[in-house]
Amino acid sequence: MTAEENSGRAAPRPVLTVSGLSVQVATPEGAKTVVEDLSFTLNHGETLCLAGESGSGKSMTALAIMGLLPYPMARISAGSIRLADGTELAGASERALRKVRAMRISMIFQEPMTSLNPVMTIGRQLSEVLLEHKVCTRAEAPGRALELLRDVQITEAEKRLGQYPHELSGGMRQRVMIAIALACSPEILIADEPTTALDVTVQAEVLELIRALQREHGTTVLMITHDMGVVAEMADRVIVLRNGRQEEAAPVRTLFAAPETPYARELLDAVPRIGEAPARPAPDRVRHTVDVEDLSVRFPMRGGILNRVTAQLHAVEGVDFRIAPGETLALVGESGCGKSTIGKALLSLVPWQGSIRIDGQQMAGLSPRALKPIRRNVQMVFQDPGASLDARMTVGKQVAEPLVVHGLASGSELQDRVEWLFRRVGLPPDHMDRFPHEFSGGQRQRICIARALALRPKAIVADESVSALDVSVQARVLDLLRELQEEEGLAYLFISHDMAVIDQVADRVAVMNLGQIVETGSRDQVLRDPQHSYTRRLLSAVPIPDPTHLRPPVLPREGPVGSPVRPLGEDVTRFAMQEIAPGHWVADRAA
Amino acid sequence: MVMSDATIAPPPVARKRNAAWVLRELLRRPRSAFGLTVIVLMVGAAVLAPWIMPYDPNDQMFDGLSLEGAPLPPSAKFWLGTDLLGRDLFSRLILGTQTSLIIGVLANGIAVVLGATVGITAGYFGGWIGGVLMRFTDLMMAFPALLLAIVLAAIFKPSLLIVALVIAMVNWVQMARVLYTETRSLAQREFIDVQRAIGSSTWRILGRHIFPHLVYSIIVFGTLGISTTVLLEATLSYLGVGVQPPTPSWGNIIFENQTYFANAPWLVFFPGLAIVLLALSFNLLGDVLRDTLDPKLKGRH
Amino acid sequence: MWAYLIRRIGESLLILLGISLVTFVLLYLVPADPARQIAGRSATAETVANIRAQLGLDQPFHIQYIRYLGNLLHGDLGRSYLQRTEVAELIEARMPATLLLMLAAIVVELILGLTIGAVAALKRNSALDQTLMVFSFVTISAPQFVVGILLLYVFAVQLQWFPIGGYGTFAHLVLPAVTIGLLGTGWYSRMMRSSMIDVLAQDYVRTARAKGLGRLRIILRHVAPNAILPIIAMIGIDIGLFMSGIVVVESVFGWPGIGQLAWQAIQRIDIPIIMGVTLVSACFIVLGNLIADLVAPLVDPRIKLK
Amino acid sequence: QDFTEAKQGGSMIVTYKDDVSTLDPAIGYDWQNWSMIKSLFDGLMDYEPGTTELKKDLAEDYTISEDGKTFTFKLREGVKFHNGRELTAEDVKYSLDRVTNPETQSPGAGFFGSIEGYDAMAAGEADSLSGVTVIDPYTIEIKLSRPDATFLHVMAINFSSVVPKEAVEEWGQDFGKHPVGSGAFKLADWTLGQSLTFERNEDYWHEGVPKLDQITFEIGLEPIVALLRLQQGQADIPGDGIPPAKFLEVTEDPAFADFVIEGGQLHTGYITMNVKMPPFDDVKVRQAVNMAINKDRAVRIINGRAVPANQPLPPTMPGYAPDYEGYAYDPEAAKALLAEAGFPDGFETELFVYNTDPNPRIAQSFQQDLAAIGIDAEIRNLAQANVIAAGGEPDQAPMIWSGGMAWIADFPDPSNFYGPILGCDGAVQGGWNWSWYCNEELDAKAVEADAMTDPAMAEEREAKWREIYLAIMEDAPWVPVFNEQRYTMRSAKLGGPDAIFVDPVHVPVNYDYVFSNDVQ
Ligand SMILES: Nc1ncnc2c1ncn2[C@@H]1O[C@H](COP(=O)(O)OP(=O)(O)OP(=O)(O)O)[C@@H](O)[C@H]1O
Ligand SMILES: Nc1ncnc2c1ncn2[C@@H]1O[C@H](COP(=O)(O)OP(=O)(O)OP(=O)(O)O)[C@@H](O)[C@H]1O
Ligand SMILES: [Mg+2]
Ligand SMILES: [Mg+2]
Ligand code: NI
Repeated sequence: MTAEENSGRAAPRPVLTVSGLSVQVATPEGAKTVVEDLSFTLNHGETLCLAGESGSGKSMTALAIMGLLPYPMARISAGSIRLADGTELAGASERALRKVRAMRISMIFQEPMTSLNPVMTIGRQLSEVLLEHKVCTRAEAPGRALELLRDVQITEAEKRLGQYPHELSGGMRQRVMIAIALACSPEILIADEPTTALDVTVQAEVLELIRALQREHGTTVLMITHDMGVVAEMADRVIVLRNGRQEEAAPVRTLFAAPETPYARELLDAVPRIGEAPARPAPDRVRHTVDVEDLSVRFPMRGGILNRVTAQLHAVEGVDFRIAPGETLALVGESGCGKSTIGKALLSLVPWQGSIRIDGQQMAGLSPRALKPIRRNVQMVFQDPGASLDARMTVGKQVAEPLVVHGLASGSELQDRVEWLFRRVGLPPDHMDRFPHEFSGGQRQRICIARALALRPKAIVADESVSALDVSVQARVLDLLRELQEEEGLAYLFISHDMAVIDQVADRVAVMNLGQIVETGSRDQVLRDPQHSYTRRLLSAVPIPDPTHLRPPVLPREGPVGSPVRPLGEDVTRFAMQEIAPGHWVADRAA
Repeated sequence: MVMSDATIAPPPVARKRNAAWVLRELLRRPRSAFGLTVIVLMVGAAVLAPWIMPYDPNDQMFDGLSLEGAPLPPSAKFWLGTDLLGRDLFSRLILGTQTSLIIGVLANGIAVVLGATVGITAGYFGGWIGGVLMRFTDLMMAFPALLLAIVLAAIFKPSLLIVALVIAMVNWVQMARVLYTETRSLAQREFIDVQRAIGSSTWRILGRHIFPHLVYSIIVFGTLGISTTVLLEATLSYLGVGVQPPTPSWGNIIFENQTYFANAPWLVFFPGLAIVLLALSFNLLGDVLRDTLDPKLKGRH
Repeated sequence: MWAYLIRRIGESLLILLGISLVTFVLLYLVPADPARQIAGRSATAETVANIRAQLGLDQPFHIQYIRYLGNLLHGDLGRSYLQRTEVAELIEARMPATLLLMLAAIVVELILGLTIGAVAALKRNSALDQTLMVFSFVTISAPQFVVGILLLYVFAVQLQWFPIGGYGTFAHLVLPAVTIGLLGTGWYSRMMRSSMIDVLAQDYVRTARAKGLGRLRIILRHVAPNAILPIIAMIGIDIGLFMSGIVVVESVFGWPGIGQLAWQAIQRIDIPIIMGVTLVSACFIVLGNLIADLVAPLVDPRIKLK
Repeated sequence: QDFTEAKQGGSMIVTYKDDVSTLDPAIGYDWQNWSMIKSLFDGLMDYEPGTTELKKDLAEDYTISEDGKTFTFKLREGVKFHNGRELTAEDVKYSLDRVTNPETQSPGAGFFGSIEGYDAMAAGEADSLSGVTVIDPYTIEIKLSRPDATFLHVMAINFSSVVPKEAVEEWGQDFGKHPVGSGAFKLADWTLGQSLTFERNEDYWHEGVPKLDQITFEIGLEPIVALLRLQQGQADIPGDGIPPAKFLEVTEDPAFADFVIEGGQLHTGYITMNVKMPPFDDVKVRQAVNMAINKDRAVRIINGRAVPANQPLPPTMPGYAPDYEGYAYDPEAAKALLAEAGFPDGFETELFVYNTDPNPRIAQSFQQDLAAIGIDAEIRNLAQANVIAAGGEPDQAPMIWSGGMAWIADFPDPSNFYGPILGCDGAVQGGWNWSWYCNEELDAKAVEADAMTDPAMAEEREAKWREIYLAIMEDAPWVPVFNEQRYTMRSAKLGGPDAIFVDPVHVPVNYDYVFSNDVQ
């Protein structure tokens, strides 16, 4: 690590002191404290990680420091936040805070997708900060902006300056956010889950980037994450939060070596480690709950005078797989390779070709009415829990909805059933009457899981379903999923970018690239003996939850990035698959 | 396994919402209480008109005009003054409430429902249905409504029903266009996909999930529509489709007297005030209703 | 883009065709005999019949309509029955004034409406917000005739800042534009307020604050452009509203636009003028909607024309 | 009179709300363009300014044959059209041919029905009136197919104005926008929808006329605003008159009261009752209605700008019966009469009315009067064209209030109030006789009366007409309500006798004789 370069390490020089911080949110029942009496000090040049379960107040703490708590719902009810020069931030005026923001403290928000202004070019969003704080002149601004983009290693930086956020991939947007945050070389950088939305290879790159910047500029970093692998890789010190209170604070190595509190211990124990997962019992493969053959999903790209389809985006191309009852198939691959699309096709939410059989029943060519009973058997937990919940309906009603729609329960029976579901995913049933925005990201994810379980489906598509959960909750949710699988013989299509989690849950793994499966086989075959170069690269990027262990650099990408868009009539060349071991298929490397 | 619950379990009653609760919330806030009161008063005036009018609203009283034939300003005898025929303005305003409420609330309400239906349908289904509906909306926007009025006026006996129908036919367009855009973006949101996956019927998706998100736009357009329709009624009646003299409506009173407003301002001011009050009251009510229903605005420290 | 444009223009032509048909049917149904109006009071039945034949009004409906369309293709809108002038000439003479007034009114209502809406949203639920709301309801509920005359009294007669009606200079334009603009102001300000409130709660506004930007800059650069998006669709609607408000305002201010022409024609059932004006204003409305749809992607890069 | 001595020069601004439709004398037939055309064109005959006395105009002299069927006009020499060409008898003939040619679609063609050869023209069988002969360049002879006492008046109405053939042919249908006449003014500029400018015709044959150098007509101003302008000194004459809303204000304001001018006009406002539609087919019902209407209140509603009427003819019209009492206002008697007719509890009916102020108000006052005797009349407030259309159907409009569309005589002759609006000719589908009253006997009498062309028999003729109108009142197809007085205003800058500002023929103003005080 780079700790030695920071002279501050020898004699810690505090840059920010938080003492006795409490944050309250307004609820119909009155104020509720979500952060309570939190105190810590940030020292120059170090990386402090706030870890802890989801909903424990991590984001609230970060927003409190920035003076950006959602008004009028949340407010600082006690405590002080003080910069090294004595500037008090708690309760400071907007004018005073403006001077501090971006110049001295800046923040990367949890959601990179919505944090950029959709109608402003990247270049302007960048130069705006520079000009506002008079870091450079108007003439120099574009040059500086370009430099910043280069610093965060965005490809084709010149072109990006003129592009709009929606034209960039999630990873790129995250980098733009980082570039904005770093524009004025702040003393302190707060990064709230900077990599949650990214696949491992991109995550590795982003983390490396933050480290490099810290190296160059001596920036102090307050990092919020639930991923203990990331903690191990990045942190100098760690604060473990729970229910808005500090559970434990310790240097990273100490914490990982000898956690003091039971909660920290539980947290660390729950960290999945790749290659350490126990072997799973082989399910019997006589029947298949999900049987997909030659599945293709193409999105038409229109153009021309008559608005005819001129090209197609081959999101999924000729995919075959089967999932037996009680079996989990994990789907991994780079962002945008078509994973979620496969999931949606299983539910007929996108137009598809090929054959999908759920529990033996063919879905192709059925009318929506005929589809309804079949659909019941397959449910999906969507990737973005925030977006997949209706902001205007209480979560209880939303979980109850599938039951109501299919007429499965009503009255008190419905009530009991929903309460049971809430309890099963670890949410107190009295939260049923709340609205989605009153929950943290991880809590929402569990609500979605509860909703998917409501219909007792035979198969569940879990799209990044545990990505926002802290490890301990994650572990419990995974346990829950496993229990259900054992009890009811559920089949899972488990989509994730977290290889360690996949290692734990999957019976078989399929690796996708550009809409096609490039490698598939049993978990051990794929994860322990990866054959395709892409699989290898993916595995090399997985962070290791051990601060003493240094991860080797990520393998470079082989060849250029492909595009799934093809003119009409021109088909994507399909990879030829070779069976190199029983059940272990690998795409022809030449293809 | 209860995992993260920092809250003390609240008394479950506080969360229950029903009509009585909404009413209490509305009365608790001064703004909505005001709106509600005005609306109740106006409805009351419309229903009880025969009993509360101080004079016969159609009586062209001899002492209601000055000797030169000018209307009289407000006085102790005629609270709001008299009109150009010597009739008591206050009584006419009260009677006019009937027509204006039917137009501003009912006809406008039909227009709102129609507009919302077309806009939401077009936005949700998109494709050729949406295309056809929206082009039809464009067509209606350019439709010569006055001409339709003239034709109807000549063919049918004038009645409130026809004017209400014309207004409903013409006024849904703006609503449709605005809701179309909003629905189109809503329909692509993931939580709607979820509903499809669950197997919710289209009606359920539209009613339970899309509609609540459009409530504010509907309130804005619906309440603004009150004023415009009440005035539009006057124009249409003028062309012979709507209520005919001597039946008063707020719009008619303004319309008949607007050229006199420099000389007899009360003839325009009071009916105008009534229209503003009606629209404003519904808006206040709508605003507060929205605030109480908007989960993000609830709660207190 | 071009493909989209061509398709929309095609659709627009269909709409115009639809409008022309509807209008023609309506006019056919109006029980007023143009031939009689032309022939005058002292004419005999034969004279009236003769004139009817000359105008082709004795032909069956579809022939009349097809003939009208045929003439339309040659740019011939017909000749007014009562003014005995080419409709095209009448409309051409009055169009510039109406266009000018429309543009000016849109500018007025955008400036006033967006500002008021923005201020109301920023001061949400304050006394100022309430006052502005009352103001917007008053502007919407006030009859245009009254507003127009009131403005005339105050600004032209009393203060003498502007001329008492007429056409020609910028000073002539101000009062009519404000009168029409005030109506739109109400609509725009209510819409702007609600859309601003939505945008203010967005994450990217928080990002902007995190950048340490000034309040004004956040509002102008980040909030306003996003808040305006749903309002763009209003422009098309607005032209429709404008067309209906124009009749009164034009005659109050002696503004030589097509509103007056239309009103006179409707009162007298002068069919060629009604047809002409309806088609022209339909063109505007269709064009307004088209422009609104074309401008939307310029303001919001996420929208793709499809 | 001093105004003939007034110096020439100066200008004035006249405002109008509606667009000027056309200045073609064969077509123009409305309030607005009537006197504009009179100023641009000349006919053989005209009226003394401010009066209804006929005088010779382009005709220097005329003779009428014994049988009253041949008129010979001697034209004034040296009269020039605005295009500089001299006006001759050929032009007179051309103009009469043109106005009676069906292709011209003149609304005034019917006035020329008594000229020989008219029927052939109307049927499209001839392209020239056989009765009109050019004797020499300055003499023209017109033969009638029947004696017509009103013929000289016909020669004075706009439709018989003389137009130059070459200009008509040059402009074709657009002649109305590019008028060329021989009148006191010529059209200098016409900006459609905005303004018209008339300039003095320097070559006008009539010495000392017109007085003004220029008249500007500003178009498109709401009457109220027009009056505001006048009050601010930015306009000189409100062409549409004083709007009802402003009437009391200006008449009571000492600064303006002096400039308000009152005048009579050949106008009657009346209610028609459709004698073909029950219960108005019963004369008792019609008489009852006549007794039920409170005309004084109707007058008061329009601020006293009219006098109550009891017969179709206005008081200034020859043939008016000054001693006739009419039906007095007597609701009790009306009720009794109604009961007699079999409607003791009244009935329901409809009253059609043109929707511009103050007509709906007046109609509401009638409505109240009718309600007093048990008749429940629903008001149908409609656009003018709709009302006219309904009146022209036998079974559409039981009652129509004529306000805003009422008959204003084209020339001051009693016959002008009969034919189209009370005679059998008008009682046809699409006709203007909205009461559908048709009395063959009276029609015959009317023909007789019009045959008395001898000026010596004028008295007798008048008496005959008086008889006809009183007979009509017996049958009571109308309720004559009031004769509207005209009120207008002028600015202090203008001069001239009041009569020319409310000229009974040059409606609304005789522009030729208005002068400007600025140059005196
Ligand atoms: N508007 C609100 N009303 C009520 N409770 C709220 C509101 N906003 C947040 N909370 C609560 O505040 C707590 C802290 O939320 P916060 O976003 O800080 O969690 P977090 O630690 O960042 O979790 P995650 O890792 O899931 O993002 C949560 O329990 C959440 O339910
Ligand atoms: N409705 C759609 N219309 C057009 N293209 C789409 C649509 N939905 C997805 N795509 C495209 O299909 C491809 C696959 O998308 P998908 O969401 O399946 O990716 P993913 O593998 O789930 O990625 P991530 O890990 O980022 O969630 C992407 O290129 C995406 O842009
Ligand atoms: Mg968080
Ligand atoms: Mg995905
Ligand atoms: Ni380092």
